[in-house]
Amino acid sequence: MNEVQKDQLLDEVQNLWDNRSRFVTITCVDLVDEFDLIYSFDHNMELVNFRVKADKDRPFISISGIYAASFLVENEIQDQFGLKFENLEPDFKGFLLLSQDGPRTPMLRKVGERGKQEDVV
Amino acid sequence: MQMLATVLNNLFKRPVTREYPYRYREPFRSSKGRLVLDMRECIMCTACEKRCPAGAFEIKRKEGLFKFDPYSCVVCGACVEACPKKCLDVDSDWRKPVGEMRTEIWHIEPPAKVKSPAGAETP
Amino acid sequence: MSFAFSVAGILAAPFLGGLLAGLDRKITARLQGRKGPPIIQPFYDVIKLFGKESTYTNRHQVFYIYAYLLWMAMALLLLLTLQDFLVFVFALTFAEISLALAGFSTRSPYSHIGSNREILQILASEPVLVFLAFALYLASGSFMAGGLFLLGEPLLRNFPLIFAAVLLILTIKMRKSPFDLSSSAHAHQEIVRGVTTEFSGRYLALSEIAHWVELVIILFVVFLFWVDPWWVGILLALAAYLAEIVIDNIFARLKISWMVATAWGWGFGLSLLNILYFTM
Amino acid sequence: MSFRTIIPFGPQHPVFPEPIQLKLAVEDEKVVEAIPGLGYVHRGLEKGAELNDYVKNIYLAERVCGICSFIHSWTYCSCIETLLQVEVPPRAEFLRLVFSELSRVHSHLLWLGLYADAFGFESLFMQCWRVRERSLDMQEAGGGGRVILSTCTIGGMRKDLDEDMRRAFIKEVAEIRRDFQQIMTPFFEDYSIKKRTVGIGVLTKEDAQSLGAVGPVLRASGVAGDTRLLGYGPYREVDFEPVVEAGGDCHSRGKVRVREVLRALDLITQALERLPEGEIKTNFRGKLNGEVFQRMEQPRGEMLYYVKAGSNRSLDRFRIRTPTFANIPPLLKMLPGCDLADVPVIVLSIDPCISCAER
Repeated sequence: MNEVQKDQLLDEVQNLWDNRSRFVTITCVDLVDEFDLIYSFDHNMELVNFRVKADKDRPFISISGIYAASFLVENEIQDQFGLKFENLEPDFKGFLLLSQDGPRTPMLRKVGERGKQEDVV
Repeated sequence: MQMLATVLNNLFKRPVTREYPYRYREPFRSSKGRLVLDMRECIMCTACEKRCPAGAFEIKRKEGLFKFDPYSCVVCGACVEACPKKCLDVDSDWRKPVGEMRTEIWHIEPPAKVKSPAGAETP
Repeated sequence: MSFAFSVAGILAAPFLGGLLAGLDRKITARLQGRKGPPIIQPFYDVIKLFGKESTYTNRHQVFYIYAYLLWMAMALLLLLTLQDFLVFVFALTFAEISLALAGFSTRSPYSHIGSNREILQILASEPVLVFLAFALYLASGSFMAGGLFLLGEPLLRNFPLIFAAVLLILTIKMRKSPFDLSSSAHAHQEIVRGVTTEFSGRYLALSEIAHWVELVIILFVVFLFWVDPWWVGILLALAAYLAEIVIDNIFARLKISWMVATAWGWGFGLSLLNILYFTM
Repeated sequence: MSFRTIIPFGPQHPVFPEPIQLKLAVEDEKVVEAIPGLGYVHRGLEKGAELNDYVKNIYLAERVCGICSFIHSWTYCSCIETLLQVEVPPRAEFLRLVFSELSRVHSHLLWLGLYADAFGFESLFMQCWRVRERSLDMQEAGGGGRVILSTCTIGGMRKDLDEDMRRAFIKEVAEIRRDFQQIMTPFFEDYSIKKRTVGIGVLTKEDAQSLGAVGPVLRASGVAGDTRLLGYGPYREVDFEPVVEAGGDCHSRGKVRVREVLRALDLITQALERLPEGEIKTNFRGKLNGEVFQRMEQPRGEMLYYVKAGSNRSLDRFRIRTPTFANIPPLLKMLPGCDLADVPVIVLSIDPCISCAER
């Protein structure tokens, strides 16, 4: 799987848009120190995947300006992992799936005392 | 208007509604209705507890306590395959409605030495 | 007809309407291949509703629901005593307007849209009844429904097209497919339950009873097309009723604009054509 | 003169018993805007899967959706089989195809019924579900459950079809086809259905692609996008051709699904007739390693699984992109401009399974 730098993401996505690829999804993986965002596109029935690293505390770029359909999954990541997206349209501010009095960022992991990944409760 | 024939046809046929529970329908031979336990052979090996995806078993080997919650059970049959003594079985008859949900509890004298079943890593 | 008969008719109408509604449910079920509820199921439903805690959104709603029932009974009385047919049409319209107002008196958007549609249904269906009154006048020389019994020949013979128009609005009045728009017996609708969304308990039961009375009224109007001998008229009404149930099962629900266009286009067209043909 | 009303459509609504809320801004029964609200039934299955033993996750994956449950377990098992490099016996593969197409038949019949109900055609609704009952009986006879079968497992299947059952299945499929052919004409020809669906909720070919529509929604817009063409499992060995319609409206989406029921019945017959002899399960050893993407075609469209192996029999990340999740943006595109009376028909035309979308 190719790795793409954060500042080349929009160019890469624009290329895919130009050759008429279909947006499939974004998968966020928590690597404890940072996030792995895996973008999936469908180009003539072939799955095109690439990986982008995202810092945990800095906002990330939204691709909803190019692929409008990405707003749902970006909002979902915002809800579950607390990774903010810039220029997200429409932005549910982390309340697409979660309610105001519910838990925050339920999918995050943290390193426990025994050196093993444990889950935030 | 394409429905007219079907609709009139239905009028002169017997209704297809099944009159459950007034008329009992025989279950299919391989229906997964409910889990039946035959505790006579049990050796408290906890294979069922380990395999159960729903957490329906609770076994305390030292105290000789075997608990089974039939209302957590999803009748997947994983425990039946895991059991080395074949004390568990899936019955094709559906679980009957009850007024009170009750956990089934057995007290079993544990065998002196218990050996976990070894073998291939099959689910 | 005698006063006693009319009073008996008014008291019997809800029972007759309820039985007809039960029959409808049974036949509909059989058409769909189901077994269906017992014929007296509508009575069970209404009795159960009377036993419920009675709540209402506001006093206006209660008033309008009673008005719906009373005006419906009034319309039936006018019909049974064979009074002026035009006055009967007005009473019927008042009753339906009351229902729409009961829907408007709440704050629920579903109920508002249902009431909007109810008003459009009235607009679509009442003109045909006015044409029927006119036909009555042409045939017997007066608007009195009693004139039909002296006519010597059934109204259907001279006005078959108006009969067809009345069958068309029968679908609207019975709230069946393709015109089950404002509120239908099947709650699966884009506007939940339409007019009756906010009715509950006793008041829902009352509106249900009023609807049964309406059913009897509308079948009585069909009966008027063949009053002598009377049993032909009753058979005619029952046949029309069965035809409606079958039509309900072979059509999808259509949209409000289509309903108004059909009711005005076909209803007006057929009625006018018939009247022109008769007067020529 | 028009004023704007907000009509809440859901989360509990008689025509649409799915927990999604669409706030419809309506002007004179014309919809001008639709805002979705999700999350009413989020079950955290992805998180739950990370805490579980990977074998137990088969039963978890199966419960993502009650209708298309078999294909979920197949996709999950096939992900794990790739990670463990297990070879699945051909008989098990063919059995998987039979049950996955059977679930497509019952899902589409369920949907056709609900769709008929959305435009107020109760008798057609009842007929569709009557036929569906036969396919559920097949699932119960062959798999043991009406919708959740629990027969798919890592390395193969847990239940075999004996010869009598195989022949009974072929006969039953022919009967379902006969019953279905009697009731399917209205979806193509009935005047009132055409009146309610032709030209309603149009999604152009360009929009369908750029908004990422999947499954019957994509195929009804004239794009032959079907993941079964990738030839996973035994699909490369049977005759298969995707169903495509050009209209892009609700009527086309209905027609695609009606024709897919027939296509699926055809695939079941093919698979049963060519069912290879042999084992139905291979045993396996080894450790999970690496990550894998797997796409399969659900009744509602393309589904994507991502599985990343973790340490100690658990998974680091388990992600499911269900078809409904991908079809919500096209839905929001279709709604503005339609009549309020068309909303149920349009919403149902994507075959929404909100509980699927919120794993």
